Amino acid sequence: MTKKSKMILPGMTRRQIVKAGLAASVVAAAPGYMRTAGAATPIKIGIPTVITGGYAVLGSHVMRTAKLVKKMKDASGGVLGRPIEFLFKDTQGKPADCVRKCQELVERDDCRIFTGVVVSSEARAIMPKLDEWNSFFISHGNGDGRLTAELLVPNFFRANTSAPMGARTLALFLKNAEQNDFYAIGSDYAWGHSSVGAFETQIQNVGKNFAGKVFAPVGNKDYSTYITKIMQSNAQGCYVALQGDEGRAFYSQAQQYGLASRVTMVTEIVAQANIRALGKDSVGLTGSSRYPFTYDIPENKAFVQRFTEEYPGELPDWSDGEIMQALDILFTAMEKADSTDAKKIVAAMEDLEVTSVKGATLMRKCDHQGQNQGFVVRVSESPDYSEPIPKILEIYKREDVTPKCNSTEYDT
Amino acid sequence: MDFVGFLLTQSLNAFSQAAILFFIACGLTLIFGIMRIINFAHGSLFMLGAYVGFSTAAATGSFWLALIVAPIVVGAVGMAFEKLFLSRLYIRGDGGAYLMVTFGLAVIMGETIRLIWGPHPHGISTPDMLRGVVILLDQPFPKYRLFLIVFGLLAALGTWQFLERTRAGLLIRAVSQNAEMVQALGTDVQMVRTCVFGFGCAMAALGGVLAAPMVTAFLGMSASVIIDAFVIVIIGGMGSFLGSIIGSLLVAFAQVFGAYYFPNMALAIMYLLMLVILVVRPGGLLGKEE
Amino acid sequence: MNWKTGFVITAFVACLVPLVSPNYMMTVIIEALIFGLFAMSLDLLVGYTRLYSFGHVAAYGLGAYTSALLLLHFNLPLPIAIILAVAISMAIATPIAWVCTRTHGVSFAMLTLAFAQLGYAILYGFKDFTGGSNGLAGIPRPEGPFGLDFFQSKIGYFYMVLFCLLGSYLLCRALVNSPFGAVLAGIRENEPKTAALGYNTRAYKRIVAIAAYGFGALAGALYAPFAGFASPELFFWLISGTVLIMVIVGGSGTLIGPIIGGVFFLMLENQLSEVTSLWPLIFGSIFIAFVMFAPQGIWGLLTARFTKPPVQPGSDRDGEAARAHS
Amino acid sequence: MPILECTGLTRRFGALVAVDAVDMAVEPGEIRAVIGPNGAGKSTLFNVITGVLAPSAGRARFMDETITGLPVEQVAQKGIARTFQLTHLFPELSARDNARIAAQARLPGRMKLIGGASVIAQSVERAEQALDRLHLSRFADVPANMLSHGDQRLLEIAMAVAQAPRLLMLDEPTQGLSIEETDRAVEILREMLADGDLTVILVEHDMEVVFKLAHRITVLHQGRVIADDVPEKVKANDEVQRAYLGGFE
Repeated sequence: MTKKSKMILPGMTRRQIVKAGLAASVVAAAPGYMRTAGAATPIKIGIPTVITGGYAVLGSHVMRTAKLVKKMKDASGGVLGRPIEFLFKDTQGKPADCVRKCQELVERDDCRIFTGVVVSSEARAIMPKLDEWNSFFISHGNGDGRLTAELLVPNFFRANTSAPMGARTLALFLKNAEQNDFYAIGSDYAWGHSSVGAFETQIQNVGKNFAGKVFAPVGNKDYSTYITKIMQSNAQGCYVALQGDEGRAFYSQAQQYGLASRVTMVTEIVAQANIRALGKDSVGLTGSSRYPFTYDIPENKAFVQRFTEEYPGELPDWSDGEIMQALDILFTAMEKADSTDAKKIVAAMEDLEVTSVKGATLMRKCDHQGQNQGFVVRVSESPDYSEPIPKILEIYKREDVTPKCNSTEYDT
Repeated sequence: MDFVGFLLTQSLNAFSQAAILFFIACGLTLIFGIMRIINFAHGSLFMLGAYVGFSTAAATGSFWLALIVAPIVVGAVGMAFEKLFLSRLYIRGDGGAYLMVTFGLAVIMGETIRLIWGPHPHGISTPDMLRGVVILLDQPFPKYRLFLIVFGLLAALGTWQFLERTRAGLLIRAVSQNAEMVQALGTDVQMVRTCVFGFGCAMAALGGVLAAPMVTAFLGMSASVIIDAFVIVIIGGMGSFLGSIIGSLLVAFAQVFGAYYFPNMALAIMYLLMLVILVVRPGGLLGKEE
Repeated sequence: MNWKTGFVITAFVACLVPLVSPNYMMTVIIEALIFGLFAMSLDLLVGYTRLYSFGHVAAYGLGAYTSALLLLHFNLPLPIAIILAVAISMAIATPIAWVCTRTHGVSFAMLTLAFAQLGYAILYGFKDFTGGSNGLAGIPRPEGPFGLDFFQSKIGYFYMVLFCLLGSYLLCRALVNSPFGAVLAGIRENEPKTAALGYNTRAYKRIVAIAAYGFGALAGALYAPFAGFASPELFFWLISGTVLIMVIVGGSGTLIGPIIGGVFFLMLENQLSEVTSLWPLIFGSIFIAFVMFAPQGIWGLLTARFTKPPVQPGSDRDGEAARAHS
Repeated sequence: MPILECTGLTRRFGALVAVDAVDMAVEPGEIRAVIGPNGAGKSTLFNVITGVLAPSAGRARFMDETITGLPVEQVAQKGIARTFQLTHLFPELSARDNARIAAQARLPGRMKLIGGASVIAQSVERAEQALDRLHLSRFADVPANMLSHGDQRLLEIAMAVAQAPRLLMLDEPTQGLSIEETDRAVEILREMLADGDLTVILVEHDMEVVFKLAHRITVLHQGRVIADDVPEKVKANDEVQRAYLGGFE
């Protein structure tokens, strides 16, 4: 009988079934051989990041800088006198994969320190598990304000500038701007809502008028309707919380509409990857920057120089700077705790102040949020670089930029 | 802005979006018409088009050259793939096989692009003559989008006339009606299939190049576009060329006006539209139920 | 009925897995089993009724979100929550099945896709309820009933999943070998004829669709509490495509094949992505290789040398047999 | 009283009247042939009676129940089994399974989701009897699409028989068969019908076949009944002669 004709009255031999049983057990066992062995002595740091898929660009920044950091640290005697081993795992930006990879890192490699998570829903998925895993997770780029407010868990710290902080920085910057009415467009996910929400309150705090807001679906590609809405609002300013692909799409199309000539746009994150892709169209773009590589302090200069030596033709993006700072803070805390144990690191990191590529940052005890300075930059052309670069317009004090403890709110 | 001006701008927005969607959808539907396969890789070919276009523009500095080179390259890739794999599957004629092969191709293509061009996005800047806006009812509207509308219109008319008037077009329609018959009449159906597949891929590539100045070329662009293309082809009717035009317009208008009036349900509207149409006409507007 | 012996042996072997496999493997193994169950549920439609569903992810996501919401808001005992989730999902699936089964072929595929995408869109529409793109995190695994709590440990959860998988397999097997299943085969082969014989084919299609949703929902309902979260990715249309591939790669219309396909590929992806970032290339190539060289699928390959070639009609009519073929 | 009674049954396709006010009464146990030149409306009549097509006018009563307007499957459930002009089978299933699905169609447990072993056993038994009656037992395990055309025609009849119908409607059972195949098929059919437990309506334009099998003949011409009588009378009927160009040599 053919396969199909068998379907009604399948008569299967014992041997077939046994075969299936064997097959199943083989499948179960096989990966054992493939497993990548990890040395015992080095300090293992898990980097479950996006290697393949849509967000790969952000993952690639994390990896290149992490590799650079390893070189530099190992050269200078490592951490706690031990070499560093980064374990890069591909999560494809999917929470499901992120949780699984972390679980494996914990159980197989006994690796209990994580950073480099790209997507905020990934961060959300693993945070509730940190305690069970007795693991430590320091965010280098997850923006959702609530991660250090209502969603905070003990073994989590955030080194980077959060969405509300970015919005706050811009609000402070716009305080004395001539524009009075502001509209806001954000991406329809956690980070976008967090940013726009914060901007809405902040801009009103500084005595401006908030003209309205709109959220574009994740992965939206045609922004014409939203541009129309912005123009209809008759606001003189527009706050843009769109990242990566969405940000580029918006700015390309806004440029085609000549939107900039009618509305002053300020953006949540100025990213070098976008500047490069947009080319000369990006010139004049103003916004807050989580990390402008042009920040002129010795710690940063050294990093940028080392970085450009290592990766000729590349410039550090915001995520390069943020992962760099996150790792600096992590290592300092380890040295201070003289341990790699999660609990000890947490204790050591509370109220720890570290001066890294973004200047002095204080890891607040009360809500584990890193107090970062706020940078406002404008994209400009420069004789020293082949592509436009962010020129720093203003730097705001970390106390003014960081929200109240366990909150996304500010006093004034 | 006054309501008329608003309607005009929004409609033009929709038309320009429809133009890009059409380039992907018409290839998809023609391919389905001829070989009864749903080409999962179509989005990746669209993406490949954008990247090839970028490289061409970067090398020559000419957007227009990119518009010519990308379709040729991608069309060739498509034809090669059809010859190498799909052509061996027709005798089997089971949908699953096509699904897997094209799905596999989509995965491979996405990865190959990442390896060749890297994970970073690449922009194609709007050609200078298409920069800036024209004022319609004192609303600014981008020249580039007007260009898209015109270009899309010409492409649609051209393809339609080609299918209706030319002998080759007649042949294509004949094959989609009854391949065996055409074969029996001594025409090389396999050749027709290869060409149509290549043509479909070339159209997708065109769409990719045209989209690049508005969204830049990036790794995620395939997944976001293929699903829209599916919806369009289904709404219009699988295999119906005119259907793909109507579908593109419907979807574009649904998205543009939906996003305006129901921003929270922007995603859902397109699928609601698709549901309603499928429930009323299971074969799509101009299609016959398979 | 020697398949029973085989089943027992396989089940026994499976029960030993936690003893032989290192603990860190269990996570991926459990997820693989869940995915295998999901793939098998689709096989009811694809393999036995030749209804290609392009939106089967809806079943998975529905199960995951319902169980997640039940556990988060009502703190029900885990088994109860899962059973309820399946029931609710099937209830929701009923009207969907009713609409989709009016059609067949490509139209069916696309209608299912439309419903799945609608679900995906709705997740974003009702953020307060579904958490939008954040999804729902911190899903508990409350103990009970009768103080049962073995499933709170990972090994325990493995056995619960295994139990569900084996149980579902037996149910599905009984279903496709029942008189009902025979009619499904009829519909698969020639629907008009089946109707002409006196069967109300739509009713049968409706029932099998709801059943497929039920088993798919079970897979989702098992996943959410295990991972501890549910996010829109569980509703993403690409998963529908992937699971369809798993069914075909495993060998559609065999139930066992799709299970193997699902388990095999989830583990393969996980392990490959460990060793190389080129894994998607290898993955895609495997798909194509299977279509080209092993259309019968994994299970087909495994069993090929055991199944006898079809009995040929008497030699006197071989010519006609050939003609009947062409 | 007649088992099937058609009164004024009419089916129009636009201007064309395919079946035109057909009155026909078939008695239990009778073997009725419906003949007529191509396009006379024979198959259309079949399709109207079995619910494949809705009638434009008139009605068909079966066992004192009106069956016009019922969907196909319900007509079948009343006990009317039919074959199609173009063979309709389950190509990849074995002959046994083909017949088995047919046999199961009117068993109470046909919708059993789980188990139903007794239903299966019963239907398998019936299926094998049916195959035996049409001399197909040796092909029981052969997939239908591997059978010769002739055996495929017979298999479809076997399926109809397996349905245990009160009325069996055969649409050109010998269509497309070679002379030898036809003779063989007719032998098998005659033997099968000899038991006399079946009422049969048979569409056929091979006169040989008709006169070998039929008790009574209805002649259709351009949708209308022009004769309804025993074979000998029909043979003699001039109008039939005229309608049938060439007549019966």
